[in-house]
Amino acid sequence: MVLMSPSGDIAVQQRDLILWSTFLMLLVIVPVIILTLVFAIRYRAGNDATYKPDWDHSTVLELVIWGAPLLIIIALGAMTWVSTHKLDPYRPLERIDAGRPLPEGVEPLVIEVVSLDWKWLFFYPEQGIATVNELAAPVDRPIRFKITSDRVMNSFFIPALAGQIYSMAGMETKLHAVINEPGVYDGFSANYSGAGFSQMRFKFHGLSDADFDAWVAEVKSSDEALSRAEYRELEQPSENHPVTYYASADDNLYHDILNRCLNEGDVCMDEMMAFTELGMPMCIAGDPRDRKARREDNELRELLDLTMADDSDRRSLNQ
Amino acid sequence: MSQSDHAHDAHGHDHHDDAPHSTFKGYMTGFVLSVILTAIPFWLVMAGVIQDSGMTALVILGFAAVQIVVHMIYFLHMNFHSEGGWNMLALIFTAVIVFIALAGSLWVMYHLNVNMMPGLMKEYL
Amino acid sequence: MSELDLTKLIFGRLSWESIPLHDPILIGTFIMVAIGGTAVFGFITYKKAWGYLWHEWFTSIDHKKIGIMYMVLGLVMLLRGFADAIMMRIQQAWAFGGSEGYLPPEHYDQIFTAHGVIMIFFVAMPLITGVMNYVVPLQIGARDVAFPFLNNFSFWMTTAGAVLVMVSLFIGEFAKTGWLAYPPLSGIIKSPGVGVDYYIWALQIAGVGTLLSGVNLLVTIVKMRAPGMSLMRMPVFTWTALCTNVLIVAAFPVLTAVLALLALDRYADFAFFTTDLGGNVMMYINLIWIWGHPEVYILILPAFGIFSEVVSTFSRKRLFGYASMVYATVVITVLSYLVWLHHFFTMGSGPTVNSFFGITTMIISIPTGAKVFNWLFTMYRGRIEFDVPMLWTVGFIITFVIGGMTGVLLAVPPADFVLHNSLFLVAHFHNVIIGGVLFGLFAGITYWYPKAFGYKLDPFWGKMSFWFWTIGFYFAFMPLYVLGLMGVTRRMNKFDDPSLQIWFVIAAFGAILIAIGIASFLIQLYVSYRRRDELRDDSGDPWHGRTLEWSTSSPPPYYNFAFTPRVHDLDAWWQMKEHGYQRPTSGFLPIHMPKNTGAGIILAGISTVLGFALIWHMWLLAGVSFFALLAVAIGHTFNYDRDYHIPADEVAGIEAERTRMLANHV
Amino acid sequence: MSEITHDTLAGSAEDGQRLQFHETTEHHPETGTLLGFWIYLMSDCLIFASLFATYGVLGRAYAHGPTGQELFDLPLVAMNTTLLLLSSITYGFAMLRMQMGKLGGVMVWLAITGLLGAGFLGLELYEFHHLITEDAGPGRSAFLSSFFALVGTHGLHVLFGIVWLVTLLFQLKKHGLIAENRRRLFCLSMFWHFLDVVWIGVFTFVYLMGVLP
Repeated sequence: MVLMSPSGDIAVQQRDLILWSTFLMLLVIVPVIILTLVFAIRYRAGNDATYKPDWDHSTVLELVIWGAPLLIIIALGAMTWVSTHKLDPYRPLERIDAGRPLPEGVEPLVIEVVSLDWKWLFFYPEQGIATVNELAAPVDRPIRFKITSDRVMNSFFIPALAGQIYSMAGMETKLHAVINEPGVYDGFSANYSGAGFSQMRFKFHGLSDADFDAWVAEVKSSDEALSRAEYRELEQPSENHPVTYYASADDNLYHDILNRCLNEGDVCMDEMMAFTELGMPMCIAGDPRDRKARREDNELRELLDLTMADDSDRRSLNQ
Repeated sequence: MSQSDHAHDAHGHDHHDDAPHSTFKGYMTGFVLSVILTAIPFWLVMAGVIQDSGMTALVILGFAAVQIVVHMIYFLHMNFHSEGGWNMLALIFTAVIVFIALAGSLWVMYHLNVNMMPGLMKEYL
Repeated sequence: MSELDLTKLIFGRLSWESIPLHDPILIGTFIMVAIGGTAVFGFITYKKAWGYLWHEWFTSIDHKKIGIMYMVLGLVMLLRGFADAIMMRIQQAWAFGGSEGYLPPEHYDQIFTAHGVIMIFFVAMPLITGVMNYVVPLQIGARDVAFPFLNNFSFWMTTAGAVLVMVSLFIGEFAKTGWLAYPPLSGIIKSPGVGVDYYIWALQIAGVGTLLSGVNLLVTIVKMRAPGMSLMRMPVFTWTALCTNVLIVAAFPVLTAVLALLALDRYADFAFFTTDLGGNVMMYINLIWIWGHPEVYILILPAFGIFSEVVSTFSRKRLFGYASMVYATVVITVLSYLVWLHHFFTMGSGPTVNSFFGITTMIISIPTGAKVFNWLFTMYRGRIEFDVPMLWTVGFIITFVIGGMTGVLLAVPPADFVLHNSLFLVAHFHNVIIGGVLFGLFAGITYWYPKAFGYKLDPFWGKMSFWFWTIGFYFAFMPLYVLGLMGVTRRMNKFDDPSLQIWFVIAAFGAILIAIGIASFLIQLYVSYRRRDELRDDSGDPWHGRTLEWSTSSPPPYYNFAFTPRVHDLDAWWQMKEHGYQRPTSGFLPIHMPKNTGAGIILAGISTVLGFALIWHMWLLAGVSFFALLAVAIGHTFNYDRDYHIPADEVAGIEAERTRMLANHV
Repeated sequence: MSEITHDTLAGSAEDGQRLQFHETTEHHPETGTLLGFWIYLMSDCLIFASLFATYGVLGRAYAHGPTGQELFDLPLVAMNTTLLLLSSITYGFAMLRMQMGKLGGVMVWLAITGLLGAGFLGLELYEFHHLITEDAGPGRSAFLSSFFALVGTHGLHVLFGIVWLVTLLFQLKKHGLIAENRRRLFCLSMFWHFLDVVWIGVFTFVYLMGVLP
């Protein structure tokens, strides 16, 4: 049971949390089950046990009934609050495992993840490489996943490494984790995403530093490069996609996938947001009270038309 | 609870149409108040009286809340007695659920945007 | 050209290709259904029962008959939903090591979607509504619900939704999106077919029925209680029904709204969930779970109520901690609105949001725990008769606490990160829905069956059903917990790792045991009907009940109570018996009752046509049926002649018959 | 809880004199129509809450398209608001005539209310038409989708209210101010005023706040 014997520190902590919570709850559950059976047997009609047909209230018992679960939930709630913050996938790691704090100056390995129909694309910006359906990372070095999707929502999950997180189009989720033991682990989408979903699996290799370098070198020796055109091909739905290595990837490809601006002329979402944040619509709009004046202002009109034209392109592409 | 019980028992046997009785004065009061409460926010926004838009938003939301109460009292005849208090109970319950759904959605989606939207994301460092 | 347009206008997207002639499984099913349907149809015609069915059942506004029709609908749909379950179990036990199994993804994906939708909306909901419809007016000493016509209409709208889901089996396809149809997968680009449209319209139409029946029962409980029955003297089942209907009224509109948004995106090119145009798919997930979580409590609360009635009746004892039971129910009702995000912790809303919703979820387990203890202490110092309903109750307590425990586990966000969407989750919710809702319904059916039909259910087959269900449940779902901990995700239609197979085989075996459990239940209905004279109950009170429904005859006359009861205690009927209450045998008065009407079934029928037309883009038919719907609805409001009086003589006659029966009984 | 124990004791104390366990006269339960309709309105309120929440989340997602500031015509909205407010008070007058039992007055004021409602709808349709021709239709951006959905749903409710109102006029003409018709007048009154309340939310949250920078 991989969840009970994981190989990454985050998953180990999650396992411990499951075990502790279960233990706390068993403090109530076990007595309840035992009492149910005992009462059922003892007070069955044939057995001449005490019978008090009108006894229906006891303040002490009521206190226990409400108090016992309350105490356990207080304990569990406190544990939840602390662990949710500590194991927040967005939070950079502070330790490699229970015994080893993170040494000064160790930067996490950044891996950018894109879920496609129905395969996984991984970018290694540091190494300049990209792979499909195969992931590798050096043991004991923190990994920082940045996760998005081309359209359909998936969930990025390597049970041996850490918990899952959704991949969503136009959004970027993050996951921080570290693998502590070398080995080959299963990774997959944990969120149903259509016909090819069952095959949306990949292997995650935990490698020693030397092996990882060798793996990177091997990827780099591939003939293929991930251009935008290549990505367009890759984007088409396919099942059981073979493991593919790309020696290089186009600049900003991940950024443009995330920001939905792969086509020439698309406005990237982050620019659009910045535009809104800077109050640009306000300056296009001008004072709300003189709409007419604004409409007649040719320069602004042009700007507006231009942006609209861009968007209508994108719109037709979607249909 | 016990209060509504009493009301239930009290009205248990008179079965005339216990719809609320309304008066001309009541309707007119409601109407005048709502005209005022509508006009002020429109004026505030259209004339740009308050510079800070966040402040304006708060003020007009306040006016809306007051006006909703005015409509409830004068037009919908809300009080604690109609239908044995059940009308009011239903209203309060709905208000709570509406608040949870609205505020909850905004809260959840705000955090989603802060965490994940390109351009809005705050880097966790 | 214009001819083509005309065809399109009339038939929309529908063509001969839409009939899945290529799929042997579906064709087989279709032939079976056709034979079965013809047989039933022929039988009814042969017995010349159409008129009887129409006048006595389809157009009936009697809450008891409508309740029974809801139960029939729920049980029929249970068979369909369970057939889907068996197919999934076989596929998952089979598709290993390169084998594709026997269901290709596009078929398998429809099956798990349909299974979820049917089990929740067309099995659990009708069964729950059916029991509430039957029992609540009797428990509160009323003659019918507050709006009898609306009750009939609600039932037929629910049925209309079920009909659309069944039609999707043979014409076109059903959604392949999972039971909540998350976009963008359910958007027009990824799901261009009719499947999601079937989903949307089936749920929208059934949703109207559910909502109206919620309003109806709510007003019934508030307004129509017998004199003297204050809120704190209401039977616990009525209390849970009250809270359930509050939840229905306050949750289903959100579902209606969110499905409307999805429909607008699909039909009218809106951009709610189109990322490129600023839409946000997570808003759908957020809204649908604002409905979805209360929905869980809509199902479980009445089951809690049933267990409370059963445990007190069969322990021959007052319910322990009635007040705390009521408070627990109310607290659960309110809290159920504060937990929805726990269904998508892994979206990544941040630790503060996640832990808030995690902790509110855990808090719900406090009142739930209190309820469990209350049942336990009701058994304590009781004199427990282990009739079948009580067996279900004990089975429930043990099974449900396990489900509750795994539920709290899933509410811890970091734990949820590894367990979410896994078979552990699947095992958890089946654990509470089967162990809670379904066991409750079986307890309730067995408990109130003699009230509805005048004879008890055969206990042997009841016990068979109980044991097969319970043991089958453990065999079917404990392996799924294990598989979840092995990191296996839900909704997979094939697997690579051969070491998993044994667990799926055990689960499939469990499903077969459950199938025997269902068969036993059906046999029980048949056998009991054959042995009805031996099992007959003339007293109207076969279990020595405590609440008002046991004070009438079994089955109750259509006016329920010749005289409205007056209530002085929580266990009203128990107190009446203790005081040696004598049934009045004279002085009957005419009784004011509503009239039957066919408007409900006609409106629902037109709605079905409208839904079908919208699904297939048959705009002409859609327009015509929409205006027909409007016309019939308006026409119905011109009918002012909706009630009549049962003459006192007739009441006296029926009551005299009952007096004779009671005399024979003693 | 004390209530129960108390009553049980009372019951046993009175054992000598028998408790009355049924009504001997005809028992009329209270009419639930008004409460039922109110509860239906509360559920409708939650539909609007969902749409408001959607607008709250997506209302600034312009997708590079036009914004509320550019699109919303506040004088038009003010006019619309005036029509709806006036229709509320005219409905009130109809109710007052009903209390006096004056059928003719009821029908005249109802008709005026209906006309005001139709005027409101007309203006709204004009606004929608204008927006769509300006390439600011519901498919333009999530903001506009949520705007059209919210305002459109309110408009559909008004339309439904008008259909109901016309139906009721016929029924009043046929049967006069009988109890059923009075009840229906009350229900429609609640519906109509409820729509007014929703509109307060719409003009504040959508229009007024929409033009704020």
